[in-house]
Amino acid sequence: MTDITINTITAAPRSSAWSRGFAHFRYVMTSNPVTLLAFVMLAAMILIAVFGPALVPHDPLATAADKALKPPSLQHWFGTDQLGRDVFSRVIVATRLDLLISVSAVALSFFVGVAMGACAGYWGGWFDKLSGRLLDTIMAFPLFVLAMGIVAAAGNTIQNIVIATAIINLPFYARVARAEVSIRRNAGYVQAARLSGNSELRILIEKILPNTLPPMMVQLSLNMGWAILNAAGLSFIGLGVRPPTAEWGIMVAEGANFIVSGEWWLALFPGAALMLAVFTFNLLGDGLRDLVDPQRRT
Amino acid sequence: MNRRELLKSAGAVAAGAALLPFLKTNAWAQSASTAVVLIGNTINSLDIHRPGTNRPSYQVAVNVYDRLVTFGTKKLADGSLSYDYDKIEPELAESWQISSDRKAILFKLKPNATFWDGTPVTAEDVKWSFDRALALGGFPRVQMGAGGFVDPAQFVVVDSKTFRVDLKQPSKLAVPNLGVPVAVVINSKVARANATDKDPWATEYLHRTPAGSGAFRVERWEPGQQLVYTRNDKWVGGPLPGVQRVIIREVPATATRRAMVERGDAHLSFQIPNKDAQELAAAKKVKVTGSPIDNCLYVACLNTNFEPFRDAKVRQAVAFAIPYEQIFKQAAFGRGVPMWGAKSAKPATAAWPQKFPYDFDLKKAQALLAQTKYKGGFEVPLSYDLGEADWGEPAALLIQESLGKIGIKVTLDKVPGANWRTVALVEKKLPFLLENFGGWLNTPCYYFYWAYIKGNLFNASNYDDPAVAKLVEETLHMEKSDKSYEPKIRQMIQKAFDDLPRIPLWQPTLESAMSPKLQGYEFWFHRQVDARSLKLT
Amino acid sequence: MSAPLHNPPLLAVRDLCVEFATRKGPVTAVRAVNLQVAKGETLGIVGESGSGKSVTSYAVMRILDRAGRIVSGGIEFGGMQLHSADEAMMSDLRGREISMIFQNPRAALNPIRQVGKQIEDVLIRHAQATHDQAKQKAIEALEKVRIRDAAKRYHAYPFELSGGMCQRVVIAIALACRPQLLIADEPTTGLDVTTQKAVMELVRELTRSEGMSTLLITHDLGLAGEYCDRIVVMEKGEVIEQQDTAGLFTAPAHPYTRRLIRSTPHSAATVRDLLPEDLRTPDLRTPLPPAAAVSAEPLLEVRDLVKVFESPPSLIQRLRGKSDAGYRAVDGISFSIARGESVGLVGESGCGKSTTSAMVMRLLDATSGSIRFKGQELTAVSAAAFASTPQRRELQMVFQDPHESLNPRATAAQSIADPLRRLEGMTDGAAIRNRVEELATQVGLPPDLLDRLPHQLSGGQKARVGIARAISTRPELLILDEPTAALDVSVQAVVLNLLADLKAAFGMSYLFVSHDLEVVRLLCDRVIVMRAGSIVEAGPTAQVLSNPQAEYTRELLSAIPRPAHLPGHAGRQAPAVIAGAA
Amino acid sequence: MGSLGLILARVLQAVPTLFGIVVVTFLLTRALPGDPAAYFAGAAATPESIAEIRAQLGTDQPLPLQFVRYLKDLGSGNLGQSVSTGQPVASELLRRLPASLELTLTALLISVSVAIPLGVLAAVRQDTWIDQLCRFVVTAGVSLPTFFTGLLLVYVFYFLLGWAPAPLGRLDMLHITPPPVTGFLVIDSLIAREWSTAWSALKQLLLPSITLALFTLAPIARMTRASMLQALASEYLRTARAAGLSSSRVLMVYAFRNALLPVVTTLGMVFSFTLGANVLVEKVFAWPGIGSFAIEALVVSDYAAVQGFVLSMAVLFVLLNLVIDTLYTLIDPRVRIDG
Repeated sequence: MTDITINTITAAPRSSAWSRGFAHFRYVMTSNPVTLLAFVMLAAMILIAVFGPALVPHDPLATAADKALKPPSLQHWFGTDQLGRDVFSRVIVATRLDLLISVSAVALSFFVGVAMGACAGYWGGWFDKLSGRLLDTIMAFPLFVLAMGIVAAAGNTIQNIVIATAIINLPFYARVARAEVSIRRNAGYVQAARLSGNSELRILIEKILPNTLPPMMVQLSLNMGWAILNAAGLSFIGLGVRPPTAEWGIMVAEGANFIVSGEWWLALFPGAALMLAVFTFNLLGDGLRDLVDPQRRT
Repeated sequence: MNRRELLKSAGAVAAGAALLPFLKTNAWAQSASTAVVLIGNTINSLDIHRPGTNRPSYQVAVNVYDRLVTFGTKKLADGSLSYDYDKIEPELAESWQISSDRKAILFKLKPNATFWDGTPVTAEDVKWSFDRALALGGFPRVQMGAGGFVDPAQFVVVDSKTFRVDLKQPSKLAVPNLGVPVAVVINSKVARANATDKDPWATEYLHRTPAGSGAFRVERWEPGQQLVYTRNDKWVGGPLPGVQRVIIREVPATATRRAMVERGDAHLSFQIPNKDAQELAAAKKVKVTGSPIDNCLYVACLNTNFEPFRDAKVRQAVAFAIPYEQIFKQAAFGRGVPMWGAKSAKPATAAWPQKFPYDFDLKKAQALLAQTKYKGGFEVPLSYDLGEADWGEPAALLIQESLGKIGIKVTLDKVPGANWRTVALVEKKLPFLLENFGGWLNTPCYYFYWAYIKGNLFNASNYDDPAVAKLVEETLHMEKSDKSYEPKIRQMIQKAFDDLPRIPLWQPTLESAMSPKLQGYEFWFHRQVDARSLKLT
Repeated sequence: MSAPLHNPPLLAVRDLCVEFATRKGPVTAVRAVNLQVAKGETLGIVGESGSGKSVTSYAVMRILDRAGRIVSGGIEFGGMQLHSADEAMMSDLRGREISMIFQNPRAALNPIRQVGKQIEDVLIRHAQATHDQAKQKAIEALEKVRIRDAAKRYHAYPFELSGGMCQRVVIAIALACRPQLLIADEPTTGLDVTTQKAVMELVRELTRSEGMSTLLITHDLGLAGEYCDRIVVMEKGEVIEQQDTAGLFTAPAHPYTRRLIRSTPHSAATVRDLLPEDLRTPDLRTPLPPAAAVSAEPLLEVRDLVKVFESPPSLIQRLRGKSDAGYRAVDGISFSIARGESVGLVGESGCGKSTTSAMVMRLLDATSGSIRFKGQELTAVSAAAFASTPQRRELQMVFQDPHESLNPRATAAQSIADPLRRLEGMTDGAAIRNRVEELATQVGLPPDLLDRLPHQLSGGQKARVGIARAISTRPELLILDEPTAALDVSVQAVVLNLLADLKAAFGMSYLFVSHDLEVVRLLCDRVIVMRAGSIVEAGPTAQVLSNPQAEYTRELLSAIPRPAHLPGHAGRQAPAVIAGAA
Repeated sequence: MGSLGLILARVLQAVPTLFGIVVVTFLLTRALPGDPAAYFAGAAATPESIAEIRAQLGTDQPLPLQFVRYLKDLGSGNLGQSVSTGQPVASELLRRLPASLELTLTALLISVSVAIPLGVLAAVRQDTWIDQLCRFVVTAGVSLPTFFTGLLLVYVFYFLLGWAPAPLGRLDMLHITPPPVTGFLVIDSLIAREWSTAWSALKQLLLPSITLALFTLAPIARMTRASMLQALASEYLRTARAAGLSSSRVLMVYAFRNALLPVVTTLGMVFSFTLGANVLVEKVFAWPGIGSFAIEALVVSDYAAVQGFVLSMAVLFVLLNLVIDTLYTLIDPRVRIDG
């Protein structure tokens, strides 16, 4: 079918890279309603993360003795918690932190993992063996327990939660990167790049790595959701973000104890926010892949 | 443990199961003679002397072993039952006499007291058990020491049914200290038979297999899941328990515990969060008992090694900036005894614990702080134990918010269990922390001994005052009836008011929810379930 | 020739239109196609990629993928209306009445099912055998397609068989139920020439003996000419001509057909002859300058070159301290290329020709032997470090697959500019752009295509980008690794001419690696024939091709399909076509 | 190479990994803050009593010495004694592992029997609303923290509706553990012909395994869909269709069996992931498995328990990979030769 597309392409006029990029974005969005939905939700989340803290109706940290554990009302849309803090404001404000945790954890493991996997896949040899062993070792750990151990050992700061999450995600990126690089290391265009006098490092970084992006994107978005869940799990066993910081996971974890006593709003709303975020990230993957895949462009 | 032992223990489990081939189900689990009790922690040993035995395991010592003496029972104002510190009653001992110089106590053992294997309880058993508590070290030795028992030579076998304790100095704590869970009497013949050269005190054996004379025997123990007691019908230590079996079930999730007791699937949920207690009490579907824990306070400790807290004025300023009322409402859910707002700055009585003369007053706090060099405020981390987060976290959050208003910037630091003890109590390096010490022996001097004397474990604030040290030394073993006792205690309390290394938030209660069918629940200083008094109707 | 008209045709396709849904809206792939296949007849559909020939056959089988649908027209088979038949009926017909064999036979077989079982599946499905006799019948089917040791091969998995064997299995599956019509979709693509011949002979023999009709779909006019009774030529979804074979070759009616016939390399034409009249621009019209530029001085000298691929020793082997001898891909070959000379390196897949070219190109380190270029020893520098040596710019290569050899994320201009930046040290953007456009013009690539990504270019355009990149540093030696293997014949003709012109213009030497002797003949002064890592025969092209000494060379030559009607086979010239066109 | 040799080689390959795990775990546990001795010395400990316990635990010695001692113990099969439960770690793990495995395997069974059909369905009906719905459903499952799902299920099915038994671990209080054969209570009680015990064990198992299964639906369904799509687009499938094979046979024998290969790999990963993830579920359901054991141990710096737990998980992981390899070999003939 390639030639059919080619025929239509040759007829297409030249247009600026920007408008072509936008057209491609529009195509990816409209071709799959779920992807569109995911991107809309992501945009909403980013907006909330940026502007939310400035717009919330109540101070997310302010306690009020007389308003503790009130169910949702017009004044407090999501009710109030044990200390009378406004759950709605806390859920909104937490968006920024949760996005920060997931994005930075994933970014960290992405860069380190890709660098490791790419070197291992490209040059092989002792580095490949060594990093392979290291990754095997990490993989053989029950990952959540490893994260628990790291956070318990290093202290439960946001930074350590990010690092722990990054470490347990590392093998996924490194493995995908290694596989994707090693199937490409002798591809035609890589050989051509060698003939063109590119150094090996330049070939790896400029020619091969960008082409491994599409399959990575799916992993990336899955892991972003997973990072949030991971932080929530840590909160559940008491190793999460420190109070009074608002964070979805810790709010769900704490609110979960109130379900039986009927204060459902404490866990439900942050839980719903968390679920929406993870849901968004999970659905985002295919769309992201399509976006970064040049083959999908016209 | 080597592989052979592993095989052996696996075999033991199999054999245990094989002993009950006819019992397809525990029919008794439903019967009226079985009580189901829920606890939140894991019982990790059946031997209280063994190093590493955790607090929840102390209930085994309470229920399956006997001591020489025990405490009486009293009815509290709300109708609930509590142990009575002032009434010592016989358990294995039939009677005892204190020598005229009050330096020796002579116990006569009950003639009909026998261990489960039918052998009589003898003075040798008592001595062996007490020697063991000292020899194995750790907490048992410390607790024995509280009563003045530090040397095995103090334990004397007079004859097979007569036992004497010699004291280095007279102490009012000696007899009560024989009623604490640590001072159990073990069947030394069985234990010795299972001792080895490497393990002369049979810790490995007794860890899994109790050998005592108590009201209950352990029928099954599945660590992390449950412990089942069956009644010892030949018990002579007290009135025969009202239930034949008690299932102690470990349920870590508080929500599940609450749900189960609400749905009637358990008779007693022991030690429930205050919030549940408040709501369950209001709902009236189940009985809730909340007994104030004697000699116990939830306090905010100010470490005097932390520069700003060296100044007593700063400490007082903090005390005026704590929103006691709100904390009591939102962290304690109104269950406890308020410890703030005394009208007079001088202690009226020697009662302990008693209200401190501080209240929530930001103006006063600001004024006090302004008199110090910290009027611009300072930063301090406030730490609390992860295991105590149910009250510690809301309290810490409220303190954080309130202190912020007088310019003290507080950051919160939740410390996991293993670390807590080290940094808070052993190294004592936390500047500001929430702490919950309670003394088993119900005297103010005992509390002050642990919490206000330099170097002692619960003095997390590193408080050091020669006057208090002297007062404690004088009063610790002094009889309460001594005329100088009360004034000295008042002096001590006055120091605590003024110097304020520990700011009491409230006196906690031990909350338990139980089915209306369950009677005889009794509060004990050791904060363990005493299954011996339970009855089902 | 007139027989099909007397009997009702077995298959009749009338005004068939097939559309595919794409992101740009529906695209018509097949437009108003009419064709008929009579009983016992072999009909060829010939066309280049995108002509709609395969789509037509899939439509007949009703196995178009989900995006495609028959918009209008009718397909009648033995009186049944296939275009409107329901799936149940079609699935009954498929395999029993109409069967199909495919290109790339190994991929066409279920990789994890024993081949015998795959035959059994069909037999049982169409009630040609009960479960008890299925195995026996499957073995018979294997025997029928000349698979030796059929009972043993029954249990084989596709990966254990060679490509030719796999194609035989595919044929066995197709013919198991003795269908009336066999559709062969590029059945020889991806197979070596000698295997191609064997497979096609087998198909012809089996269909003839059973009296089946065959629909042969191919891009190779030569193949169609040799095996078909009649040929349909398709272009851009339309049938532009159908004739009996002899008529098509002797009197092609449509200009496109003429162009196709002309473009197909054959023993008589020069490289210029491949081009259709209308494409002959003035400078292409001129004959090539004589190859007098060849000097005696060797540009490249290869001596005793060896490449051994060691399989990494397994753990057990390592424990025992021994390892395999390794696979000798190139086994001590020697040859030389003179300045301005163009040498063909010919052989079937796996003969070591690509390994040789990779070693000469310094993409791969040799195990032993020497490669001297302009008197300098190249093997002194390792392949990994060669990129930074001055010789790099003098040794360049054009790759086999023009698509795969272009970075999917780089525009044509970026690809061409890459060696300029790295090897020529050019940094000024405008200067680079100028040079790139100059190169694009030289290789006949319209400059307005330079900002496109590879997948937005056609195969021929991509080949031009690859060539432009290779010549951008004015190399003295250019290795052409099957540069036209992935191209349609008409495009191949243009590219071959371009290469010939470039060589003349820049005085480069070529090492032309190919499996196609006809192409080599057009472009090379000398030819080297390789087999299993060694040189079988070498000599001047004309001499080797007309009077091959080695048995293997003769085998290769005889495997090339030579339809009796193709000009140049009967006579050594092509008067008919050129005359007809003129 | 014989299959025995193959297995041997795999096991040998795992040795460095296992050693790495031993080292990492050892260092990690020692890096845990806090002094277990102080924790276990009890309420009224003095510095001396803490020092005594430290000596008993051996934590007063320098790290290398502790490590050598640990390795020696490991060599003699001694995993040490858990301070938090007071039991030898080895017997503790042996007792708890079946509980975790029973939970995990049941969860996987449920997950696989839902996710694979869903994945196949989504692939066959690619880009239709069915496909989107499947994607939605499985993604929703993976979007909630397991502990939250678990608590929610308990609230609804136990507290509100009363359909499920109290989340009290593997058996309710009415039943006695059957004689251990497999360690899986449901199977053991069936072997012992104690039907009501089996039924009770099954009921206890249901909610936690559904909680876990919800979480594992997504990766399995996703992979099934992707590999099914690949198989459906393959040339051999076209051959099969062109040969007129019935669509069910094409789907099951040709497409599905090929699509199964990557699914098996995913299953292995999901299994080890689930074993790690069920720590939270075990906590919610008071499940006496190794996960809840590990959490407790970690919080109180119970070195021996954490080390033993991680080591046993690693061994399990190695065994699991062996099983996956074997499964792979059964499905894919190509692997048998490559070895």
